[in-house]
Formats: sequence, C-alpha cells, structure tokens
Amino acid sequence: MNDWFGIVPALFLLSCLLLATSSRMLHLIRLVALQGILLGVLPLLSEGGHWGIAAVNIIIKGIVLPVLLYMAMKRASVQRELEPLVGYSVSAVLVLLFCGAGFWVAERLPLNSAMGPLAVAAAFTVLLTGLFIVAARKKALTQVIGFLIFENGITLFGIGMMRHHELMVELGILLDVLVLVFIMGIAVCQINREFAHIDADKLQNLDDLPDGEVKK
Amino acid sequence: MTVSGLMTVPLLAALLVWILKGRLLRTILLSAAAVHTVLTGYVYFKGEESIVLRGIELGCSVREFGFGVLAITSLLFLLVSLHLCSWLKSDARAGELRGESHGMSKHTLVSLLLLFLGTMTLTALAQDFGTLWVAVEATTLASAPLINFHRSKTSLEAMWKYLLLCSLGIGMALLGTMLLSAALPEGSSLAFDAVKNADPQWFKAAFVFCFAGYGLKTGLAPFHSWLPDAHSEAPAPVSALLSGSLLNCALLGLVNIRDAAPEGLTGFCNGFFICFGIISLLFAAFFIIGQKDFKRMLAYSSVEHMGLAVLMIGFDCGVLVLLHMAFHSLTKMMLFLTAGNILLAYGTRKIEAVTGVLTRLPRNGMLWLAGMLLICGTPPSPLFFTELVLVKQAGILWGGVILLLLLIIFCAMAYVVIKMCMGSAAAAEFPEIDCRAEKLTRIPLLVLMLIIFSGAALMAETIMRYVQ
Amino acid sequence: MEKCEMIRFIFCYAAALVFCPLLAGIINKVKAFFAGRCGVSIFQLYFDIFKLLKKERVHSATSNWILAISPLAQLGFIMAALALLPLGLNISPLGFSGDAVLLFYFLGMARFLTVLAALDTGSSFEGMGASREVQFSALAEAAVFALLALLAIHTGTLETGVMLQCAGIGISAWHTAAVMVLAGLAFFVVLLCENCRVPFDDPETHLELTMIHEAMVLDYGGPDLAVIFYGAALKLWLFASFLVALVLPESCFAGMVGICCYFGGVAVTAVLIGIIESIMARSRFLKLPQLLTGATVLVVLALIIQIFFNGGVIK
Amino acid sequence: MLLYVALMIIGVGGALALLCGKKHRVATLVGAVSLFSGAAAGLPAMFMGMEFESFFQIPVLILGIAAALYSPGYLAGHGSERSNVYWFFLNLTVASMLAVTVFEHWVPFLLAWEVMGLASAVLVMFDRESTAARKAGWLYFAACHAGAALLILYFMFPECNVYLSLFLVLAGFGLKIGFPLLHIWLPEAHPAAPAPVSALMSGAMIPLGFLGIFKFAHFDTCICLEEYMAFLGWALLILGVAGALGGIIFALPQNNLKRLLAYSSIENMGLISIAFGLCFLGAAAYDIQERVDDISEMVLFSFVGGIIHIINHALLKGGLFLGAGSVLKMTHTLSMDKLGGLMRRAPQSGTLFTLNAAGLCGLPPFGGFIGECLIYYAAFFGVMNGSGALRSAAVAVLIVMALTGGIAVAVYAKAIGAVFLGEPRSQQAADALEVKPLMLTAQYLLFGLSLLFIVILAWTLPEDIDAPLVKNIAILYAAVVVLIAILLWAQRILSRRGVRKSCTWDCGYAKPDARMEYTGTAFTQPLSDLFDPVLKVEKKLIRPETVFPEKASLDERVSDRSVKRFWQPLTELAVMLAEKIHHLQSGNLHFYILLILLTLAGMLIYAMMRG
Repeated sequence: MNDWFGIVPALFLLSCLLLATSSRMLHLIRLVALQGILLGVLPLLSEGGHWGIAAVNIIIKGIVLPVLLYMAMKRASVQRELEPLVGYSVSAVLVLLFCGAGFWVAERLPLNSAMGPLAVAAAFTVLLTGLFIVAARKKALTQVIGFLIFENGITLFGIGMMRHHELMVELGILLDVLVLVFIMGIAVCQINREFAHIDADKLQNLDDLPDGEVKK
Repeated sequence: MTVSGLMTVPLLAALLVWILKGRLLRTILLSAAAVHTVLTGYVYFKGEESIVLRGIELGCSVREFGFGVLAITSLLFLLVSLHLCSWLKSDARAGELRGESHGMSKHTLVSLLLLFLGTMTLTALAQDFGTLWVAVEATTLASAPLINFHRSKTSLEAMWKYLLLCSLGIGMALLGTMLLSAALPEGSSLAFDAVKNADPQWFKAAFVFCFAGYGLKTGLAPFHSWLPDAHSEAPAPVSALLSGSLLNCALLGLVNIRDAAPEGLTGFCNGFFICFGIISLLFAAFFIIGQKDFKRMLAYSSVEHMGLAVLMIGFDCGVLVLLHMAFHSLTKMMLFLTAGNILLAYGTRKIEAVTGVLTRLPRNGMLWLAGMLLICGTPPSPLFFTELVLVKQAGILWGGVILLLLLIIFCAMAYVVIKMCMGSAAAAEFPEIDCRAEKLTRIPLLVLMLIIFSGAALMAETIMRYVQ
Repeated sequence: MEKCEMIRFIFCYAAALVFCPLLAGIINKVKAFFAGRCGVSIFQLYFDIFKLLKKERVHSATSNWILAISPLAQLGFIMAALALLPLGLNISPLGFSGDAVLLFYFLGMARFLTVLAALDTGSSFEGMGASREVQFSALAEAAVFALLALLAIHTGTLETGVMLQCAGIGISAWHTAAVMVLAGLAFFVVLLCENCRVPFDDPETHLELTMIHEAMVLDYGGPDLAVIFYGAALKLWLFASFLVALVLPESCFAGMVGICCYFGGVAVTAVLIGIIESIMARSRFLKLPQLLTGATVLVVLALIIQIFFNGGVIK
Repeated sequence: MLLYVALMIIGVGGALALLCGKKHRVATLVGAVSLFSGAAAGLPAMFMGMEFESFFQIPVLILGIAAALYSPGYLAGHGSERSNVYWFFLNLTVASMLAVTVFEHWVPFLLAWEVMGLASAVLVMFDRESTAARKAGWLYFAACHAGAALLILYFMFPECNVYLSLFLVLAGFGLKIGFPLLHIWLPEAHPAAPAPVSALMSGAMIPLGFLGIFKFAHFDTCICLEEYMAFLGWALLILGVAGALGGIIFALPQNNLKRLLAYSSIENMGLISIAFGLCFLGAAAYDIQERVDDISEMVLFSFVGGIIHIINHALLKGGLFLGAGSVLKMTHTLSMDKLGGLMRRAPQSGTLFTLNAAGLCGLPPFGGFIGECLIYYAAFFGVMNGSGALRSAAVAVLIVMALTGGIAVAVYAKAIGAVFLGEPRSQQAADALEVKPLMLTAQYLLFGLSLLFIVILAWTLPEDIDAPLVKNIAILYAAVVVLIAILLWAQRILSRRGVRKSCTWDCGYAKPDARMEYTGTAFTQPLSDLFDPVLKVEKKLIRPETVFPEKASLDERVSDRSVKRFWQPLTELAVMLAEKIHHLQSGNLHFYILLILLTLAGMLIYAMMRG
C-alpha cells in the first residue's frame, strides 16, 4: 500500500514536467485527465476515503472536464500553443525549480500524515506549474488548462494534509470547478468567434494607459 | 425555514424565468425580489437564533455582519430589479436606434441575476469557510456572463479577465482554506465559531492566502486589475450589483478570516488590512486622476471604498464597517444607475465626449453631481461620519494620510463630474432616448432621498447632541 | 484750550487761506532770479485766480457730476486737513491722538477726487496724468507713514501737533539731529512729489505727455481752474507748514516768535523749492519711484538709528 | 433664541422654495420673503446682547437682506427658471452661516461649516453653461474639502504637536479666509458666482474663518499661552502682510471687474489678519512687557479695528459686488475693456459704486476709514511701546498698510474710471440702462448702513475702548461734510455765468472717441510695471512698424503666481505620477497575474519574516 503513496505523487511530478513542455493541446488535456483520475484514486488508497466523492471526482475531473476542454478545442480549432511567453526548455527548468521549492516547503511543514511530505511537495509543484501555465501561455484554452492544474494542485494538497471537507463542500467545490470550466469553454469559443484567435495576449483593449501610448 | 426560503426563492425564480422564456418576466423578478426582501426583514425582526451565523465581535453591538450584508444585498436587488425592467426596454430601444447588435436575451439576464442573488445570499448565510468559498466562487460564475450582456469585444474581454483572475484568486482562497484546516486541531470543523485555536504558523500562511484570495475578489489594490474592466463593461444595473453587493460579499471573507485569528495575531492581521487599505486608496486616487471613462472612475471609487472598509476593519472601527458598506453600496448603486442613464443618452463612456449633462438631462445631472459629493463623503453623506470615525481611530499620522488621499480622490472625481455636468451640451442624438433616460431616474432619486434623509437625520442627531 | 491760543490758531488759519497763493509767487521769483530775469509779479496767482473766476464754466459733454464737484470738494478736504495741523506752531484745537492718519487720508480723498475727475472726461492725456499720480502717491504714502512711525517713537505721542512740536533738529545729541535731518529730507521729497514740483513734475511745462498734475486738470477752465489753482497752493502751504513744524526745534515755539518763525519757515520752504526748480531738471518717470523709495529708505534708516540709540531694543 | 428662529425661517423658506419646482415666481417670492424676514428677525438679537459672534452675524444678516432684495431682479434672465434651486441654496448658505456662528462645539460647527461651503459651491456653479463657473466650482469644492480635512485633523487630535496643530488650524480656516497661497479659489469663485452670492461670500463668509480661529484655537489647553499666542500672532501678521500687499498688487492688472474685487477681498482679509495678528502679539507681550497699559491699548485697538473692518468690509464690498452685478446685468460683460460711460447711463448705480469704492479704500468721510484707522493706531502703539521684534514688525505693518492703501486707491480709481467714466468702449456699454429699483434699494441699504455704522460706533463704543478717537473722527466727518456742502453751494456762484458743454479737450483734436481713452490696463500699467517682479505680466506686443503702421497691439495677461509656481506644478506632478501609475493597468492579463503573484510572494515573505 505504501508504495502507492510514493508512486502517485511521482506521477504527478512527471505530469507537471510533461505539461510544461508540451505544446499540443490534446496532450495537455490528456494529462489533465490523468491528474483528475489520480486525484480520485488517491483518497481511496488511504483509510477513510469516501467512495462517492472518489467516483464523482473521477467522473468530473477525469472525464467530464477533459471532454469539455476537448470540445472547446475542437470548436475553437486550436491545436497547439505556438508562441508561449516562456520557451519550453526554460519551462522545464522552471518546473524543476518548482519541484525543488515544493520539497523545500514540504520539509518545513509540520506534517504528520502518512502520505506526508512527498504528496505535499508534489501538490506544491502542481500548483505552481498551474500558475506558471496561466501566466506564461498565450492561448486562452491553455490558461483554462493551467487553472485546472492549479486547482488539482490545491486538491492534492488537501489530500496530502489528510483533511476532508464536509461532503456538501466537496461537492460544491467540484460543481464550481465544473461550471467554471464550462463557462470558460464557452468564453473561449466566443473569443474565437469575436477575435478570430484565442490568444489571451491580444485581449488588451481595456486599459488605463494615457492617450497615445504605444502598447507593449 | 426562513433561511432555506431565502436561498430557494431566487433559485426557483431563476429556474422559472428560464423555463418560461421571458413570459411574466417582470412579475417573477419583482415578486422574487420582494419576497426576498420581506424574508430578510422577517429574519431581522424575528431574530431567529438558528440563523445566527456569525457576528463579528468588534466590541460593538453589531447584530450580524453576514446579516448586514444580506440586508444590503436584498434591498439593493429589489431596487435594481425595479429599475431593471424599464432600463431593459430603453437599452433595447437605444441599441435599435444606434444599430448595435443584439445582446443577451432578457430572460437569460434575469435568470442569471436571480442566480446571482441566490449565490450572494448563500455567501451571506455561510457558516463555515468551506461554504463561504463555494458561495463566493459561485457568485463569480453567476455574475461573469452578466458582464457580457452586450456581447461586445470589450465586454467579452472584461468577462474573460474577470473569470480568470477571480478564479485564480478564489483558488488562492481555497488553498488558504486548506491551510486553515491544517492549522486547526485534527477533526475540528471550519465553522466560523469553531475556528479559534489555530496554530499561529499555519494560520499565518492560511491568512495570507485567504487575504489574497478574498482581497482579490474584494478588489483591493494591487489585486484590483479585473475590477475596473468588469464594472465598466457590465450593463448599468449589473454594475450596480457588482459594486454594491458583490464586493461586500467578498469582504465577508476578509472579515471572517481576520476574526478567526488566534490571540496575538490580530495585530499581524490588522497590519495587512491597513497596508492594503492604504494601497487601495493610493491606487484609486492615482487611477481616478486622468481617467477617461466615467464608469471606470466609479469602479476605482469602489476600490477606494473597499480600501476604506478594510482600513476600518484594520483600525477596529466596529459596526462602522457595516454602516460604511451599506451607504457605499446605496450611493454607488445610484451612481452606476445614473451613469447607465448618461451612457444611454450619450452613447459613450468617454468623459471628454460628455458635457452639459445638467442642461441635457437635468435630473441625471443633478443625481450625478449629488452622488459624486455623497460618495466622497461630503456631509450630509453618512459616509462622512464613518470616515470621521475612521480618522479618529487611525490617529493623526494615518488619519492625515487617509484624508489626503481622500482629498485627491475627491478633487479628481469632482473635476470629472463637474466637467461632465456643466458646459453646453451638443444637441441630443435621439431625443427619445434622452427622454427615457430622464424617466429612468426614479429609483436613483429614491435612493438619493434615502441617503440624504438618513444622513441629515444622523447630522441633526449629532448637532442636537452637542448643542444641548 | 486757552482762548488766546484758539484765536492765534484761527488767525494763522485765515492767514494761510489768504497768503497761500503767495508761495507760488515766491517760487517764481526765485526762479526768475536764478534765470536772471525780473519775473512776473509775486501776486500773479491772485490775478490769475481773479481773472479765471470771472469766466464761464465749460465742462466736457462726456463728464458727470464728479467733474463738476471735484475742485471744490478737493478744496474742502485740503482745508479740513490743514485744520488739523499746528499752524503758527500752535496745536490745532481740532487735533486728537491719532489725527495724523486722518490728515493724510483727507489728502488722499482729495487726490482720489482729482483722479476720478480726470478719468471722468475720458481724455487720453488726463488718464495718463491720473495714472502717474496714483503711482507716485502710493509710494509717497509709504514714506509718510514710515515718517509718522518715526515721529511716534521719537515723541511718544500720536497727536500730530504735539508730535511735530516735540520733534525738530536740536543739538542735544548727534543722533537725534541726524534722525531729524533724515526725516526732514525725506519729507521734503514727499512734499515735492505731492505738490508736483521738480523733479517730479514741472508745473511750467506745456507738453501734455510729460505732465502729471497739470495733465489731470486739462479739461478745467474758468472758475473751476481757479479753485484748482487755489487748492494746489493751499496744499503746498499745508506741506510747508508740516515741514516747518517738523524741522524747527521746540525752542522756537513761543508766542509771537513762534508765529514769525512759522511764516518765515513757510517762505523759506518756498524759496528752497524755487532753488531746486532752478538748478534741477525734471527726472525721467522711470527714476521717480526710486526717488520715493529712497525717501522711505531714509526714514527707515532714521528709524533704525532712533530705535538703536534712543532705547527701543536696548530698553 | 431669536437667532434660532431666524435660522428656522430661512431654512424652511429655502426648502419651501425648492418644493415650488417650476413655478419660479412663487419660488422667488417664498425664498426672498423668507430670507428677508428671517434675516430681519435675527437683527434685533444683535442689539439685545452683544457677543463676540454678533460681529460676524451682523454681516450675514445684513447681506442676507440685501441678497433677498437684490436677487429677484438679478436672476431675471440669468437662470430664473431654476430659481427654486437658487433660493434653496442661498437660504441654506445663509442659514448655515448663521449656524456656524451659533454652535459652540466643534462637531456641529464643522458640519455647519461643511454645509456652508457645499451650498455656496453649488451657487458658484449656478451658471451651468459657463466654463469659468465650472472651473471655479471645482476649485471651490476642492478648497472646501481640503479645509474640512485639515480642520477634521485639527479637531480630532487636539493633543498633537503645538506647531502642527497651529498649522492645521491656520491652514484649515485660512483656506476660507484666503490667506496667500490658499486664496486661489477666491479670484475664480467670486467672478463666477451670481452677484448676491459673491457679496455674501466675500462680505460675510470668508471672515468667518477668523471666527473659527478665535473660537477654536487651543487657548485653554495649550501649555504655554504666551508662546502659543505669540506664534499665532506672528503667523497671522506675516500672512496678513503678504495677503494685503499681494492681494492688492494682483488686483491692479485685473481686467474682470469681479475678479478685481475678489483680489481686493484678499487684501482686506490681509488687513484684518494684520489686526488680529497685532492683537495676539500684544496679548502675548502683555505679561512680559513692563508697560502693561500701553500694550493693552494696542491689543484693544487692533482687536476693535479688525472687528470694525470686518463689518465695514462686508457692507462696502457687498455693495461693490452688487454694483458689479448691476454692471453685468446692464451690459452682459464684466470685462473692463468693453465698458465705460455707465455713469451717464446709470447714474445711481455709478454713484453708489463710486462711494462704496471710496469707502473701501478707507477714504474719509466714509465708513471704511475707521477700521483702518484703528489698525493704524494699533500699529503706532506697537511702534511706540513694543519690544524689538514687535516694534520692527509694527513699522513694517505701517509701511505696508500705507502702500496698500495707496495702491487700493489706484485699483478702485481704475475700476471706476474704466467702468463708469469716460466714453463707452462697446455697443453693449452704450446701450446700458439703469437696473430695477429694488436692486438699487439693496445697494442704498448697504451704503446707508455703512454711514450709519460710523454714528453707531461713535456713540455706542464703551468709553474705555476708543470712543474719543472714533467720536473725534465722526465729528470731523460731520464738519467736513458741512464744509463741502457749503462749498458746493458756493458752486452756484461760480456757475453764475452758466455752464457750457463741450467735447473733451484732447490736445486740439476735435473728435476724441472711446478708442483714444486711457484703458484700465493702461491706467495701472506704471504701477504694475513697478511690481512686475511679483506680477510677471505676460505681454504680447505687436509694435507699430513702418511709417504708416497698419496694426499695433499690446495684450497683457496676468496669472496668479501661486497658481503658476506652486499649485500648477503640484497638480502636474500628480498627473504625471498618475500617468506613470496608469501603466500598471495596461490591459495585459499576464502582467496582472504577475503582479498578483509578486504581491502574494511579498506577503508570504513578510509573514515569514514576522515570526
């Protein structure tokens, strides 16, 4: 049993590395789906895991959300992230740094759970990678994926801490994420329709710059 | 019973509107709003113990912080929905005349609004951090499509930024909530009442994340980036709600996390509140100077007032925060509605393109001017009194800084508003719309009266107290 | 107030009213003497006034009541001011503590009327004259009040009569003498300015562009001009009286001697003016403010000496 | 008690007028009658029990009456369709001014103070289409708000550093009084406001700042009273000297009649400030000085002089502003280069303006002299009996006051000359007609009261203050008036050969016209040249060239130095900073996220450092 505790976080770390270096949307979506399934499975490995929540988690994060993303991808016809703000090799290095930071933090936290430091370190890495992807990628869809990764990281952190919310709250959180991704998906399609591209980078019409300033 | 009623009424109404596709729209909206208000009033007067959610104990006889927010929200929603129906017609007419593309359908708007009300009610009624988080996130989701009512490029952009940034922020708040639960002894719940003996180290981390998360939703600088976009792009009634109600709901998160601080950390927390309050004032001041868009100006004024509210929390001003929030909400709502009317008539949000409002739309001009004065805390605005107490609490140094920043904000806002109101107006493009905009002043006028009378009563009472 | 003194004062006042046109005659005689001419009669101004009084009045069609009443009202204010001065070195029965301010404000009112009357005609030359008049008088006023401050410190009183009597160039201490010399000098400058004498203004000039006072009264003729001539002469008398009382020491103030000293002093002042007019030319207008500021500076210098040596700071 | 009744009548009348809505005749009737009767009802209270506040209430009440009489005529054609708004805010202004004088505690005082500023600011912006009113309204709003902010700090923290608290109180009330540097709203607001409002503001409102200083300075709680009063005295004296001289110098080149009057208000506030400064300095020296009696004379004279000058200024400046309003009413312009010759067309207005101006210059035999004379007198006492620094200051005060008086004569001579005398410089001025009798009545009332005030002063001041002096002056006045009456009667003798009308003598040129007249600008040009280092007149000169020059012109513009050198750079700095800060809101989502993350990181680091 204990081996699983080691393997799952390691898988998360690996997924982070792949996420940060992949440019194809489809890969990203698949990886996110993988993360979602892992998140659903993980609590079951420990004692006191709730089967219902696990099932809902797997269904929503592992299946529904990736499908939604896939549909949005198809509708908006984006295949890959072409010009990221931060290059892929640099991204990989950064993820390694995040990983290091995650371990550094996890070591210092007063943890007493069995899953312990590894899960927390992985959680931090995932979380930071998510934030990084939101900040460093131009396509709106990638940003949605980044947000999902961020959210996964938080959830992983919660699992690592062995803290469980009440059932309603867990479900509420899931529902929120679901709706959020749904709306974002719609928004991505709308942006695609209106702007003929989904570079979030080009969404710069609303500003307070003084007149006549050239936008950077 | 009542509590569940408060929750279910808006949700049911939303569903009903959605199903009926616009039939009986007005009736459903108004009755739902009215029922909600009545229920809120009922709760207030009956004082049901079961709904005692959590009152912040700031040494004053505050009934319920959450309840206060609920009451503000409910009242505001009623007023806005009264305004909404005629506004929708005028807006549609204006769009028709100007040949603009059709926006969101009416019933979608209304059902989303009702949903929005439901989520805000949930926020106000939340009893623990988990529910609070879910509710706050839900408000984002319900309100985001509202911003895109007109389906223009810019409003889409505003919605996107709103969604992404707020979700990010709320994600931080989730992390903070997780950390908070880690800070508590094993097995304890996250109910506001129960959070007391948190581990200081963990709590600090939790506090920072929660503060950043809810602070982002509250629109504290420098987390405010989404706010001016969203508030300016949303249609006027929605802006009124966003600024008047939603920010208060988010502030609830800040209030609660501060209240959860273990002993010895209150000072630490207050430091954050004061620091971000001042930064918000500073940002608001300098963004209002040289502002080109009058709705954005109002949005920055909201940043300012959230900064003030946060300062009041930081300086332990007690029940004052609620008073400030209430009157800020009312005044700001009135201003947004008036701004909507001006936008309707002039067809632009550009300050430089708007002159002579007093001549062309006398009532709106009057409201615009009066609203600006009131929001800046000129007596008889009740905000004057709250700001007075804040300064007193803050001491001469911080008080001086606050007053200076408020002065700058006043000067900048007054410059814009006076410039818009005075001067000669170009002939009306569509006299019909002007006429409609003038007719749309009923609710703002009512609110203005309400504010002025309560302020005047407050003033008369103060004077009487000292004259004797 | 003793009856005798009162009578003496009234006598001196009447004498001033009667003899004031003589001053112009004296000045002209002195100037003629310096030019080697025999000059017009010393009573010429009387003749002029009588001649003018017989003529008809001509007023500009543009003008209003101000032009009409101005000459006589001015005269009234000058007469009132004169009544506050110690004439014949007798203290005025009308004097009271602080009357100096009133005295100079009466003169100010007279000037205000002159200026308004000048503007009333809408003439370009008269506007020019008025403009110059207000400029110089504002500066002269500063010098006068500095002088009054000096006298107040010097004598410890605020009644003009007493103040002037107690002052005077004595030989008691060098610094008192110095102070009074400076004060007298400064006041003489003010006198020249206020009465539009050389180097401030040339009363003999015929070129309107260089006039001050004469430019302001260009539109007057006949009886009005007579009153103005007379008023100007009376004003000169007033300033001369002030100067005499200021400069003469307290010892010359008794009885008939006092009266003689007084009339003699006034005449000497006229002679002095005449000498200055003979040996100097009118200054450029741009220089005149400097002259007046110079007068103020003299008084302030005197004040410093006074305060420093006669107590004040050290006291 | 009577005052409260007056307050109620005025306030309720204003509210009723507002409710009249579009029926502007009714609104005017209600507003004017309530203001008149309220103010009239308050007047008896002044004489029943004279208190310090009464001296500030008298101007309010009298100018209130004058405004009630004057406004209906003035408003006709100048926004009478909104007269309900006008009367509401006018009555509110008067009522709040009364309230300011009545309240003893700072909280209600401050509230009334704020309402007073607010209501009058709305009146300043009454002409809603003019750019000047827009600018003035904004500036005035800002000034009111800033003043209130300073006062709030002052009142809230009475135990703070003495110098800081003195700064706060002086700056807070100084913004209303118009001390130099803080005066910038005055020359904007007075010209923009309707004339009765300018009269009310200039005559009655701005001196209320002195009331505030007297009432709320921490005399009772400060540690060392002498030091406190000395500091206050020096501050008032210096501000007063700078204000008096600066105000009148800047009044010189003004071309707008009401702006000129506004600068003259700054000058007069400077004089009053000098008076009160001397008063405080004397009081501070009272204990230190050996010759107690002499110094006490200075205190008394300066105090009484200041108070009297406040009332005189209210009556006379009120009359002048109403006169300026009449000019605007008659000709629709206030630019002196377009006026002239109004004395022939409106002799009553012209005469009243002239007499009021003479009075305000402090020229006898009119009202303004007595106040100024007493201030002079106090300064003389300071010169005679003060110790070193006080003595030198008193000398400076004397010189400055004399200079100021001289320049004031020039300023008003210019105003009268350019507006009322000579030939009209434009068609508007040529077509002018006398204003309505009721408007004239208000001006007669003010001027009459200023004369009556001399008599009242002469016979009601307690003997131990300065009755001998004032009585002497009054008697002399009477003598002068009689003398001049006799002389003017004698004028008939001079005219026995008749009076002939002819054209103005212009060096032999037979047809002088308005273009040849000396303009107001030309009139004051030598003096403003003299003060050019202060004024910095911007000249645009086109010289006449060639033998037969086609065109030559001289355009002069004066901008307020404190605006140009202090406030404008300050606002520019703020705007520049704002532009820099605006770059944070560049519209770039990635940047926003970066900003948020950086802030978060900063917060985390801080949280860790803290423990």
